[in-house]
Amino acid sequence: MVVQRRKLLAGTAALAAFPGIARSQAVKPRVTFISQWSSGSDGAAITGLGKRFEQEGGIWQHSPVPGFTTDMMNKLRAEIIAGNPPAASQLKGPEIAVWSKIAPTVNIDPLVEAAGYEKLIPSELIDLHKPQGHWIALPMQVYRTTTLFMSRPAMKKVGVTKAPKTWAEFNEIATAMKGAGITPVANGGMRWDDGMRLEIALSGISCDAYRAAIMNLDPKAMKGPEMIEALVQARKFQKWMDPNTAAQHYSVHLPAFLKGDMGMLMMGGWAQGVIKNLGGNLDDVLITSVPQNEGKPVFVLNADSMIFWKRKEPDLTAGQQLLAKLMMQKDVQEQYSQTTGSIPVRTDVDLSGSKWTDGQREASAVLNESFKSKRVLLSLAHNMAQTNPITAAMIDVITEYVHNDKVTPEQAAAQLVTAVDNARG
Amino acid sequence: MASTLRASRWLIYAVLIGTALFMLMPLLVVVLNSFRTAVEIGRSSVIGWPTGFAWENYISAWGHYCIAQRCEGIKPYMWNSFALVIPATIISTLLGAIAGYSISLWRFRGDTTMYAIVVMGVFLPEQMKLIPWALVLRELGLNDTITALVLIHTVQGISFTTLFCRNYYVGIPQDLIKAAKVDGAGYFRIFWRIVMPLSPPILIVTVIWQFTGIWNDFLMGVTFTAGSQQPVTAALIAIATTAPTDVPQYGVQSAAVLLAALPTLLVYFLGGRYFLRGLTAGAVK
Amino acid sequence: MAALTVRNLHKRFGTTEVLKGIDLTIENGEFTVLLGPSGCGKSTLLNVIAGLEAPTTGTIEIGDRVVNDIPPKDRDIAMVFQSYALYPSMTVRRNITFGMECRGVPRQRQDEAVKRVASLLQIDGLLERKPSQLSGGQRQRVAMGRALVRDPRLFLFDEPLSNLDALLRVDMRTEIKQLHRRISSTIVYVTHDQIEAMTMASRIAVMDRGLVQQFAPPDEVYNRPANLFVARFLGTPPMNTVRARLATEGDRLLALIGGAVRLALPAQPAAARPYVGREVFLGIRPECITDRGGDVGLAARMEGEVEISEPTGAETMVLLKVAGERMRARVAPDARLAIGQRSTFSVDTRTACLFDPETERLIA
Amino acid sequence: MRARLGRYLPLVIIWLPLLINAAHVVGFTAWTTWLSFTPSDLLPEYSWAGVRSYRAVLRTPSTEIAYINLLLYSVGFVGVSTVAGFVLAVLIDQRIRIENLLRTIYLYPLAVSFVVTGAVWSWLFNPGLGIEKFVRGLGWSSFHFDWIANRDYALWTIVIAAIWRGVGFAMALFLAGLRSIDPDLHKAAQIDGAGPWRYYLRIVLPGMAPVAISVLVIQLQYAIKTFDLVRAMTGGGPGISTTLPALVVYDFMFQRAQLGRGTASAVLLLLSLLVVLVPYYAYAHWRARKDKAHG
Repeated sequence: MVVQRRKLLAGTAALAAFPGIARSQAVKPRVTFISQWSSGSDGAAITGLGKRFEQEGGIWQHSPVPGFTTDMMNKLRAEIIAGNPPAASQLKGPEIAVWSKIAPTVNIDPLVEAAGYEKLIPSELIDLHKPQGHWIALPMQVYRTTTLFMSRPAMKKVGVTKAPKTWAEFNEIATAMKGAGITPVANGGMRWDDGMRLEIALSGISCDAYRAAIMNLDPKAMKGPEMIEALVQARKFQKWMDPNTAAQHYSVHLPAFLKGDMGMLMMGGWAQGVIKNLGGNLDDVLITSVPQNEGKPVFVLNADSMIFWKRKEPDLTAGQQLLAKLMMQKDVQEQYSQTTGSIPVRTDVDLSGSKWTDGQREASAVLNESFKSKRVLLSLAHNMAQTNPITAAMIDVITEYVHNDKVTPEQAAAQLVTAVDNARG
Repeated sequence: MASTLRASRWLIYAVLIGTALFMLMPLLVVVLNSFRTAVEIGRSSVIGWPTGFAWENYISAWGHYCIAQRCEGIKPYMWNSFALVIPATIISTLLGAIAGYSISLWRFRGDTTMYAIVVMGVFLPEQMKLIPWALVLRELGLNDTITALVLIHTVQGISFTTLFCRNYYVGIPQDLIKAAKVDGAGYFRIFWRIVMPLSPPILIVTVIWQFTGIWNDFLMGVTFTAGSQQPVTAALIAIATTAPTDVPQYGVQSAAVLLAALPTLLVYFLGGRYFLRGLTAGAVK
Repeated sequence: MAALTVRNLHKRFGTTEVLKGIDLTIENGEFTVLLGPSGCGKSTLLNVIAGLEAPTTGTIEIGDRVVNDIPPKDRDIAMVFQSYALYPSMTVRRNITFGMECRGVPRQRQDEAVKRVASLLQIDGLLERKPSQLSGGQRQRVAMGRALVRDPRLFLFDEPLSNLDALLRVDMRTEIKQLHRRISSTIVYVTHDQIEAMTMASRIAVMDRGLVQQFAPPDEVYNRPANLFVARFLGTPPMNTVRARLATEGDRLLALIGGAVRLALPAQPAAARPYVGREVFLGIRPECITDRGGDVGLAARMEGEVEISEPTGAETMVLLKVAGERMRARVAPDARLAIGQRSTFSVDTRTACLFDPETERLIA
Repeated sequence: MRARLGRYLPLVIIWLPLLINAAHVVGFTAWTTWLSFTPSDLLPEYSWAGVRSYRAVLRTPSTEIAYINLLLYSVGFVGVSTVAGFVLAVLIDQRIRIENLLRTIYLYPLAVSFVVTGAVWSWLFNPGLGIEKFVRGLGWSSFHFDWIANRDYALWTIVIAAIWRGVGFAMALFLAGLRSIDPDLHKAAQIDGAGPWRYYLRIVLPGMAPVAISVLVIQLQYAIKTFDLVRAMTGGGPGISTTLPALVVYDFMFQRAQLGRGTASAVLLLLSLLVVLVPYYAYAHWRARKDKAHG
């Protein structure tokens, strides 16, 4: 406590730059924060953020909720019902807009403006965080779900040296691997994994089709030829996966993958952190983008965000301001992404340093390029593209399709349309 | 004749012991895994003899493993669970015993209707009650407290304890109550002096039932407590859930599961003998 | 002063009326037995007297106060139950003192009372035992002790001996009777056992279907049953009741059974006169029918066929067919009566009863 | 006056907790039913929406799968655990030397939470981690046990885990029932020349009817409420092949945050509980009246 007093002074001095905070000089900024609990790198990154917050003189009160995302949301809902929402909570994608309707949030427009933030991040992301025209939430980090991890030992076995650029090439390599006794696809069989593989296929076939079908829910696109093609590709993935993988986490396969018994993993950038946690060597893995038939990069984005709930207590409001300011800072984002293996939200971060991996640099480069060419897409499987009811309904269809050979791609596409209809209904 | 008798005897033992092995399998797996390292498990299967005794799984699960950024293992959560289970079990059992005693031995207008409603509570799915409880707790200002969980489990538990106690007390001869009334004992004296001393079999059953039920509750515990206040199931789930970005920790998980299950297992092992006796009395009526 | 007065008592459970207007007045020191078949309402009546059930209508007075609204403990009563209802978790001593404990009687007085009662009932050695360690007879004594120790105005016994084996029952019967004489208390005793009723009661209230059929001393109940029910209920075997026609022969009254048998009745009571020439029920106790002629003073004779003969040692019960009616006779054990044998029996008609066939009431 | 107070004071004291409990049962049920007719999503909203939510729930494919699964799961789990429970009870009743030990072993699964047992069973059934890998490791390399990964069989792995947990309870109830049978009956049957089979089938089993019905009802309501087990074992997968009604309720209510539909499916779940409970109450009522008539 004593040690932190000086830092506290420094922190409040920094805060004084913002109007409306000057009054709260007397209080120590405090934040109550609810997030889903994670034992992995995500948890470590949040802890790091908290430490940083404390260094700036704040009090960091974090309640990580164990269990699934729904458990966290139940907790958040209970707190909101009780009239005692946390100062900030984890929330992502369109749910930010949905939840912002049930309880008052904090308008952080002045801070965002002061940071010149809007010019630095993809517009898809901006819209999600200012649902009613005001900033009420901030992204913490960005992941690309369209990352291809290739096992170098497996590549060596079949004599492949380069990553596939198109799905045709991918299928060729997979067939070769299968022939060599390697399980070509190392993904797991959980719901989100099933959904993610379809989104990877579709985005890799046509960026526009993805935007139309998944993000705009255009029924024509949902039944269009690209979607059918993607569904066919998704079923191919399934045939190339370990047949026993249903309901299993992809990380179960990582040891086999690193040995070269399994070939390719389509996963978000976070898998790098998991491989490191398992004691694996990233040099054994080729990290790149998944194939894209159009030949132009596309970035399917998954971002963790934080929403700020309205509180009257001066220390909490001060804490919210401090936290928001920190989250937009380059150095904070760098530290965060270095911990998790994601890439920073800001597109102006230099990733050439030794603390960054090739995978992160590649992803970041793709993001920058996609940002410019407007080819950033939002992930369906990670609740970025649609609200939870629609996402859940769509994933229900996809996961059934993937596991049930009796459903044809055309039927699955038609089911997607009705499911979405029904979910909205 | 004698040989077929012996053969059938062997058969009986074979079936019983075979079933026992099946029943023990998960426990055995957990016990063995709790001594194995994650690497070891990954190399072979979850079924396997530990190559060495990895006590560190226990040490880690009990006192070091980081749950929700607190690297104190499940220990603090165990205490939370005790702080919640003990009062909730005692209060709900006591109230259920009193209610069961009244319904079975005193009779009052509307008692059967009341009883039917209370027993319905045993059958309500938990998920259904989550949001109503949130609203109630808001009115009471009890959000995020252990008191809230004690309240929830007491109110919900009365359904079960009343059911079992009533069914048991129905078997107490009415003459005893009459005799006590003639002797001048009132409602409470009859309860404490006559009925309570007869109750241990059923009280053991309800206590075991409530204790394990409340100890193992997860949904309410996670939703209505926060951070360091959470019960041990929350910590267990934390260890067991694998988010996309995490790695499963079978060894530590096994150790934590065992440690967290110890109180309920002990309650069963110690009370099991009486459990059987009270169970039928309570359940079959 | 009456110890207990019950006035126009009704008790209904839902739609079934269990007690349909009971009137009883029991004097101080009386030993009253409520006797009746199961379901007659005797136990309910006892429970209402005790205050364990509330009457639907009617009043109950113990001593000179109405106790309808007074809880059992304040009615100055004690009760002994059929199942003894000993508190299983308490020792014999505690069982006995529980009532005093409830009333807050000082420890010393409790101990004295226990000592007195224990020596009275000879259960001194059992005081520290639990009920489960006692035999049936011992439990019975403890249950009595628990009642005695209260020294109440009114003792209520609910079939207290029915769980004992036959031998013990005889002993306890005697003991209870002696006890009653010694402490001269007022007792209401429920039983379905006639022997108990006959041997112990100063008055018996015979009950059936929620009504007191007769309330009188044992010999009166036995010899002058108030109605057919009482006649057919009391006695083992009970009174023979056969249809008979009344006729007169001079100033003598005759009962004609099936036209063939003519029995002369002792006198001609005024009450019987209107029934002459009509059919009535004639009641004759089995012991009044014997196979020995002549040695009974006023004997009528009849012929009957022996259907069954049941020697019991002290006597032999015989089922007779007399002019189409079945009658039981109690004959001497040495009577050699073969099945199917026709023989002449003498009938002592001095205690014969006549009943109105419609009201079933005793005529004479 | 004091007497009246004495008579009514107990009523007040017993009514209070009972009233609170009854209020929670009635209130929560009524509230849920009311919400199911509203357009509530994240939070309760109290305007009228008619049966819209019901229509949507019934149109959702997971609802149909859930109820078909529930039927199969109930029959499998309740049937096997009841029959096996009875058989085990009969066997244990043969003066077995290690009875206490066996009983404890059969009962201990009740002590452990479904979340935990579900996780452990999912390891065991996991072909790459559990039994299959273990048996293959022993040398039988063609051994196949991948039910949990197969959408046509995955439900049965849940049935097995549920039986594992429920069979001891059934056994305990039956055993206690057996112990309460008049030992003279056995003697009488022996004198009549009835062998053990006939004795148990013709004499014991009919006498066990009340116990069996209790076992069935308790297991059935467990089956209908099953949630944690599936969530921990398969998460409803592969696909949505192992979903059950309670999961559908949770999914709508919390995953999708559509309270209207969530409460509508909760009401459907309650109705399916009534399918079990109403006949049971009717039976209990009938038996009580029969008992009264005989007593």
